[in-house]
Amino acid sequence: MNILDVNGLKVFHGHAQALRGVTFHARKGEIVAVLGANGAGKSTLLGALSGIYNAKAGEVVFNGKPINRRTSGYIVKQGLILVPEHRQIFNTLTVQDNLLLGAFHRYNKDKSILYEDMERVLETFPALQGKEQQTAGILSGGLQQMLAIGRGLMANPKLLMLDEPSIGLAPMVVAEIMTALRKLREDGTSIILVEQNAAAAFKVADRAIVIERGQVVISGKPGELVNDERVQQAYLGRTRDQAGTVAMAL
Amino acid sequence: MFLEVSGLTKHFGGVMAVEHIKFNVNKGEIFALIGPNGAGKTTVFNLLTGMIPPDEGGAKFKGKNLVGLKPYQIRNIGIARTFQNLQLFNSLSVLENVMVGAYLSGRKGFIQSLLRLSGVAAEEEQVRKKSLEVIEELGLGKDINNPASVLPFGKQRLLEIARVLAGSPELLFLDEPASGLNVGETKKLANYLKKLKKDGFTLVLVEHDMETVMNVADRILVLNFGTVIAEGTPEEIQRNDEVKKAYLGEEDQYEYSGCKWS
Amino acid sequence: MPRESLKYLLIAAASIGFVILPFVLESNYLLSILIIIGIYTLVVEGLGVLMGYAGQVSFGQAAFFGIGAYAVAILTTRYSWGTIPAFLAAIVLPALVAAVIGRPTLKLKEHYLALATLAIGILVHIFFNEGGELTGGPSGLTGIPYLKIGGLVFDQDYKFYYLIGVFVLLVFLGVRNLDRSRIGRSLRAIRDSEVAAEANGINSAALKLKAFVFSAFLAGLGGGIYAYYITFISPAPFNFNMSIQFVIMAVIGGLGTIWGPLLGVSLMVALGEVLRWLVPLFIPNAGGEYQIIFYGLILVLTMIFKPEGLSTGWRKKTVSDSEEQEQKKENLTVSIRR
Amino acid sequence: MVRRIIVLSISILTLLTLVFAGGCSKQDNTDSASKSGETINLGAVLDISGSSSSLGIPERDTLRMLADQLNAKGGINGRQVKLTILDNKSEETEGVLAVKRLIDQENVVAIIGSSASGTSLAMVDTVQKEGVPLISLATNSKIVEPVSERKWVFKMAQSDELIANSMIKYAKSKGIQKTAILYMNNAYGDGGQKALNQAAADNGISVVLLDKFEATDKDMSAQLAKIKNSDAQAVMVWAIPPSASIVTRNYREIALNIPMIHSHGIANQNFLDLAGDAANGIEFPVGKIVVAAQLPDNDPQKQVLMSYTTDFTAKYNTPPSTFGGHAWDAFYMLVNAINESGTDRAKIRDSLEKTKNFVGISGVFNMSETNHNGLDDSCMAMVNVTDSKWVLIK
Amino acid sequence: MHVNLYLQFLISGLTLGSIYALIALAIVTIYNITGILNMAQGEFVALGALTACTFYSAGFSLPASFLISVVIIAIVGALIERLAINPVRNASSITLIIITIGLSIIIRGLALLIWGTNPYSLPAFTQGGPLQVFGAAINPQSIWVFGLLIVTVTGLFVFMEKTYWGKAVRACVINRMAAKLMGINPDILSLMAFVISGALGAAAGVFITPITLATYDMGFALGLKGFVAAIIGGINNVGGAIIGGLLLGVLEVFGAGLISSGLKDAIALIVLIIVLLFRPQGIIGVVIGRKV
Repeated sequence: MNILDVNGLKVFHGHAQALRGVTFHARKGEIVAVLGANGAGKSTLLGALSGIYNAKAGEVVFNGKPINRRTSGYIVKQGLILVPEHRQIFNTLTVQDNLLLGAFHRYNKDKSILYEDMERVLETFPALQGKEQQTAGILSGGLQQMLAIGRGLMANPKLLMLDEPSIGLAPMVVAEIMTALRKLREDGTSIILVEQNAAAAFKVADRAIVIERGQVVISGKPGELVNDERVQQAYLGRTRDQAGTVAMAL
Repeated sequence: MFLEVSGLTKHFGGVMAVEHIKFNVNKGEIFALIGPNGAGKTTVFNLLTGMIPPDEGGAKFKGKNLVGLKPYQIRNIGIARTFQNLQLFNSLSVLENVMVGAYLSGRKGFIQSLLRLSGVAAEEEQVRKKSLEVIEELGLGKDINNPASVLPFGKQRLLEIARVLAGSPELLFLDEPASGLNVGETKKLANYLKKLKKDGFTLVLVEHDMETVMNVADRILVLNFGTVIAEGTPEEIQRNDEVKKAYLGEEDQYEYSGCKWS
Repeated sequence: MPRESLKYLLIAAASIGFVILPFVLESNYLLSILIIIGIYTLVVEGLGVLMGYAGQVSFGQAAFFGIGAYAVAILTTRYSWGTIPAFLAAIVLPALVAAVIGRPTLKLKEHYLALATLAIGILVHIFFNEGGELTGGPSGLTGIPYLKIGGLVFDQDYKFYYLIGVFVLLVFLGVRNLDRSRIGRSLRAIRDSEVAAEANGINSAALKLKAFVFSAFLAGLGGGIYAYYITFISPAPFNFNMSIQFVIMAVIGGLGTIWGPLLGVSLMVALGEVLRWLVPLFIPNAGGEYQIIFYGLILVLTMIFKPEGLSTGWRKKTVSDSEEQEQKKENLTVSIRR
Repeated sequence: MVRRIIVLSISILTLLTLVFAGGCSKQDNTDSASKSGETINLGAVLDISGSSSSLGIPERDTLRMLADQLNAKGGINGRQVKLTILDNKSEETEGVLAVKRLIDQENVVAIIGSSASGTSLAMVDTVQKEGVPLISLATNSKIVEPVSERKWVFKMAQSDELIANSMIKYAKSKGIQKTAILYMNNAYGDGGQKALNQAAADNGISVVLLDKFEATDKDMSAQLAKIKNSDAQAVMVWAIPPSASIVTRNYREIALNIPMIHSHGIANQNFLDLAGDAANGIEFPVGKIVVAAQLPDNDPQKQVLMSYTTDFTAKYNTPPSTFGGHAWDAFYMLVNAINESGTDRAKIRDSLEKTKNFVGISGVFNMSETNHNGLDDSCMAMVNVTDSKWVLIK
Repeated sequence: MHVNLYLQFLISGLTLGSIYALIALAIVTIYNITGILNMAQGEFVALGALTACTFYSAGFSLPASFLISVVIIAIVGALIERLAINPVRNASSITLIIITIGLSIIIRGLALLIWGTNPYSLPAFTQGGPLQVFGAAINPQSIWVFGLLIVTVTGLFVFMEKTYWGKAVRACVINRMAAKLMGINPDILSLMAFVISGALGAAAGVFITPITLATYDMGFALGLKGFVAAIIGGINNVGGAIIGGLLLGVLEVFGAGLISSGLKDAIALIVLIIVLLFRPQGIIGVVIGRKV
C-alpha cells in the first residue's frame, strides 16, 4: 500500500521552474532514497511536500488524503514530517525544548505521553541522553543532526523525510544515523531520504529515485540502479567507461 | 610563486572550520579543490577572495599579500571568482551582467558618465564588444537582452563564468562550475576550461563532478573536515586510500561496494 | 528609420508643448503646480538613483533639500551674497554634507540605514530650528531676493517654469546617461548582489557614497530653487514628513526607472490638488485629513500590490514567495556558517 | 550622435525661448476679478488640518457662518458673496499653491489667511506680486512689517508685542523685577519669547532664565526645577495646549511657589479641561472674547462680542475662540472695504488701509500707512483662572 | 544647583524613560517575532489613549475604559496584520518599513478625523498630590507607569521562558522555517505579535495619558523615541529595550536641564546614530541574557 503518491508536481521559484512534473510513490514501511546532483530539485520536492513551497500543479496524496495546497500545519498533523537540510534546530533552546516543540501539533493532548515519547527518542539516539538541559546550539554537528531527527520523531511521523542528514558529518556519525533509520523502518515508520552521498543512501534504501533538472528520471532498487547506465548518465553525469573516476563521486 | 597559501585557518564557532591549509598554485595550471560536502572548500575560496577574514595564516598572489584586502581589491590585483550559489545580477540583462564583469576595464567615473563626456561612448562600445565576444564564446548569444533571472540554471552558470572572464583576470576561482549542468553542458565546460588554460588563465576549481576534475585538473588538493588529506595529480589522488575513505566512509557491509564502483 | 524619426518627432512636439504651455495655461496656479512638481522631481530623481540604482534607502532627503534652501536663504539675507554664488552653495553644501556623513552611514544595512538616515534628517531639522539668528529659528527667514542670472530676474512663475524645465531636462539626460554607463550598471549590480559586485572589482562602498552625494546634490538643487521661488523659508517644510513624501513619490513612481520620479511626483502633487477640490464636494466639512489618509492608503496599497512602483520598469520583477524563502534559507545557512 | 545633437538643440531652443520670454511680460489681468457678474468672490486659506488645525477649524466655522449670514441678508450691495475656503494642511508650500489657485481659478478679490505665521509668511510674496489684498489671521509681526514691503498684507491678530507688553506690565504692577521665561519651541513660542524679552527690557524687568520645550514634550519638570533653583519671582510661559497644560501641572507638582503668567495661547476651554485644578490661579492676557460677558457694559466691544458669541454658540454648540474672532474681524473689515469701494483689488486695499475705529472681536482697529495691524494695548484684558473659570481682573 | 535638582531630573527622566521603554518593548516584541520594524507603534499608543478618553468621557469607569481600549486596539493590530502585513510577509525590509509608515499616516489621519486636534485627558489613577522625596516631586501616575512596565516585562519573560507557547514563539523567532515544519504557524504568531503590541501600545497610552495628555499626533514623537530606545538597547533584546528606554529618558532630561532644552532631542538622535555606527547590536548586547 502506498503511503505517499505524488503525481505531476510542478513548482516554480520565481520564473525558474524547479520541479517539472515529479511523479513517484512511497510504500508503507520502506525507505525511499531520492538522489540527484546539486540543484536538481530534491530539497524543493521535500519543501513542496511539506507545504513550505506552493505547487503550481500536481497532486499529492498522503495516507489517502490529498495534501497539496494544504498548510504545513495540516500536513504535520497528518504525520508527514520533514527533517530539513542543515538541521535547523532551535539553537538557543534546550535539547528538551527542541524535542517537545517537535510534538507541537499534539501538545494539547496528554503530556505524560510526550515525555514517554521523548524517552523513546533518547533511546533511539543514546548520544543525546543526559544532555536534555543543554542549549542545542552548542552540541556537535552530529548530535545536532540526531536532535533534528529526534525532533521530527516527536511529531509521531507516519512518513519521515530527511534532507541530507549526512552533510558535514564524519562517516562514523553517518553510520550511526543510518542505523537509526533502519531501526525506525523496522518500527513501521516510512522514510524518504534525500542524499547526495549516494553510497550512504544505497546502504539503507529499499528503493531509490533519481531526480535530474526537476524530474524523476529513473527509479528502482539500489542494486538495479547502480548497474543502470542511465543513472550513471543522469545522476553522475558520466559514462561507464570512466568507471574508475566514477568511484570518486561516491 | 603565483599563488601561495600558507597555514590558512578559520573557525566558525565550532561546526565548520578550516585548519592550516597550505598549497601553491602555479601560473597557467588548473588546480582543483575537492572533498566531501562540508569539507571547507568554499570556505577556502571565501578566505582567499576577501569575503571573510582568516583567523590565522596568509596568502600571497604574485608576492602580494591577500590578507586584509577587500573583495574588490583582490579582484583589482587580478583574482576573480564565481559563486556556488549563483550570485547573478538578476534584474540586469545577460549583456549587462557580462559588462559589469568588465568593470575594471573601464576608467570613466561617476561624473564623466553622468555628463557623458567624450570617451565614455567609445569605452562603452569597446566593453560591449568584448562582452559580446565572451557571450558568444559561451553560447549565450541568443539571450543577451534577457534578464539573468529568466535563464535556465545551466545558462546562469555559464553566465557567471562569462561575467568573470569579461574582466580578464589572471587567476580564476570557480566554485562548482559544473553543478546543475547536464552532461552535454558539462562536457563543453570541461573543454572550455582547458581552452582557458591554453589562453593563459590560471584556474582554481571546487568541483564535485569528478569526471570533470579528473579530466581537466593538473593538480588536486583534497580536503576533509577542514584539513588537507591529500595533494597530487589526478592519478595519485585516485589511488589514495585516505581519499577513498573520506568519500565512501568505512568500507563496511555495503553490498555493492565490491563491484564496479570501486 | 521611421520609428526613430517618430521618436524625435514626439520629442520635438513635447518640447514645443513645454515651451508654449505657459501661454496656453495662462494660470499661475497651474504653473506653480508644475513648478512644485519640477522641484520635487529634482529631489526624487536623486533619491531614485540612490534607492532604485544603488539600492540604498534614505529617510532624510528633506534635510538635504532644506540645507540647499537654507544655504540660499542664509547667504543672501545674512551675508548679502549674490544670488548665483548662493545658488551654487545650495548645490555644493548638501553634497559636501552627504560626502562626510555618507561613508559611515552607508555601511549600515536595511532598516538600520533607514533609521540612521531618518535620525540625520531630524537632526538637521533640529538644527534649522535651533540655529538662532543664523537660521531664524522656528520663525524662519524672510526677504530672500529673486534669483538673478545676468539681466534676467526670476520673479514670475513662468520664468521659474522654464528654469525648472531646463534643470529637470538636464537631470533626466544625466540620469539617462548614468543608466547607460558603466557606473549605472554597477550601481544596479550592487543593488542585486553586493557580494558579486565586489567580486567583480566594484568598490561598492565608494560607489554607494557617490550615489548618495549625487542624491544630496540634486536635493540641494531643488532646495535652492525652492527658496528662490517661495522667498520665505522656515524649518517646517523640511521635516520628517517631507522625507517620507519623497520616499513615497520615488517608490510609487517606480524605482530604477528614469521617468518614475516624475510620474510619482506628478501623481502625488496632482492627487493632492484634485483631492483638495474633490473631497469637499462629497464631505463638506473635510479638511486635509482625508488627503493624508488617501496618501497613506495609496502608499500601502502600492507596496502591497505593486511594490515595484507604477511605472513599468522592465527590470524589476516580482519575486515569488518561494524564491524569497529560498533566498532566506540560503541567507540562513550563510549566517549559520558565519 | 544625431540624437545628442537633437536633444542639445532642443535644450538650446528652450533656453532661447526662456531668454526671449524674459523680455516680454504677461498681460495684467487683475481687473478681470471684479467683472465676474453678480457674486463677489472671496477666498480664504486656513490651516484646517495639520499642526495648526486648532486655529484653522474655528476660523473656518466662523467664516462659513458669517458668509451665510451675509448672503441671507442680501450680500454686499445686493451681490452675493462666494467664499472659497482652502486648506493648506499647515504646510507652507501648500499655502502658496492654494493662494495661487484662489487668485487664478476663483478670481477672488481678496484673501483671508493663513492661520499660522509660517503659512502666512509663505503667501506674502505671491499676493505682493499679484496685487491681491491679504488679511492674515496670524500673530507674527513680520507678516506686515516692514509695511513698505507688505503693501497688500494686513493682519488681524494682536501682535506678540502687544501681548508681551500686557504680561510684563501686569507683572511690573505686582512688583516683580526678575522673571523666568519658558516657551514652546516653534514659531509661535519663538516670536513670543522675543517680544517678552523686548518688553521686559523696556520695562526694566530682568530675565533671569530663558528656557524652552518642544510642542510634543511630555514632561517639563526639568525646566521648572531649574527655575525653582533660580531667583526668579515669576515665570512667564508662552505656549498652547497640550504642552501649556502639562507645564502648568508640572508647575504644581514640583511646588514652584512663584506666580505663573501665561500668554493668550491658553485662552481655550481645552487648557482648563486638561490642566484641571492646576490651572487655578494662573493669570494671562487675553482678547476680550473670552470674558465678553464679564466686561463692563461701557466697553466699546461688548455688543459685538456678545452677538458673535451668541451666534457662534447657537450654530456650533461651543463658545467661540479668539481665533474665530480673528476670522470675524477679517471678514467684516473686508466686507466694509468692499462696501465702500467695490470689487477692485487695489481699491479694496486702499480702503482697508484707511480703516478707522473698526470695532472688532480682537479690539478696535485703526489701520494706517505705517500700521497694518491697527491694534493697541487696550484690546487685551488680564484674566485669572478661578475654579476653572476665567475671571476678568478689573 | 542643588542635589534635589539632579534628583528631580533623575525622577523625571525615569518617568519619561519608562514611557519610552514600554513603547520600545512593543517594538522589540514585534521585531523579534516577525522581523518587522513597526513604525506605526506610536500610533497604537495614541489610538489607545484617545479611545480610552472617549469611553471615559462617555461615562465608563476608568478600568472599563482601559479594558475596552486595550481590546479595541488589539483588534486594530490584528486587522492591520491581516490586511497589510500578512499579504506581503516576504517583501524586503524596506518595503515593510514603508508599509508601516503608510499605516501610521492612515491611523493618524483617521485619528484626526475622529478626535480632532484637541488634546484629551484622563484622571490620575490614584488621587492625591505628588510625593515629595528629598525635595523632588514624584507624580503618583509615574509609579503606575513604572508598575505597568514591570508587570509587562515580567509577563513577557514568564511567557517566553516558562510556557510552551512562549517557547513556540521563540522557536519561530530562531528559525521560522523549521518552526513551520513543526506545525507551528508563523502567521498566527505574527498575528499574535501585532495583537500583543496593539494591546501593549494601548495600555501604555492609557497609563501615560494622565501625565502626557492624549492628542492624535502624539504617536509619532513617542514612536520615534521608542525606536531610539529599542536600538540603544539592541533591537532584539527585551532587557535592552527597557534599559535603553530608561537611559534615553534620563539622558533627555539631563540634556534638557544641563545643556539645552532645544537640543535634547538632538542628544537622543546623536546617541542613536553613534549606537548605530559603532554598536548596531545595541549597547546592552548579549550581557542581558537571551533575546526573546
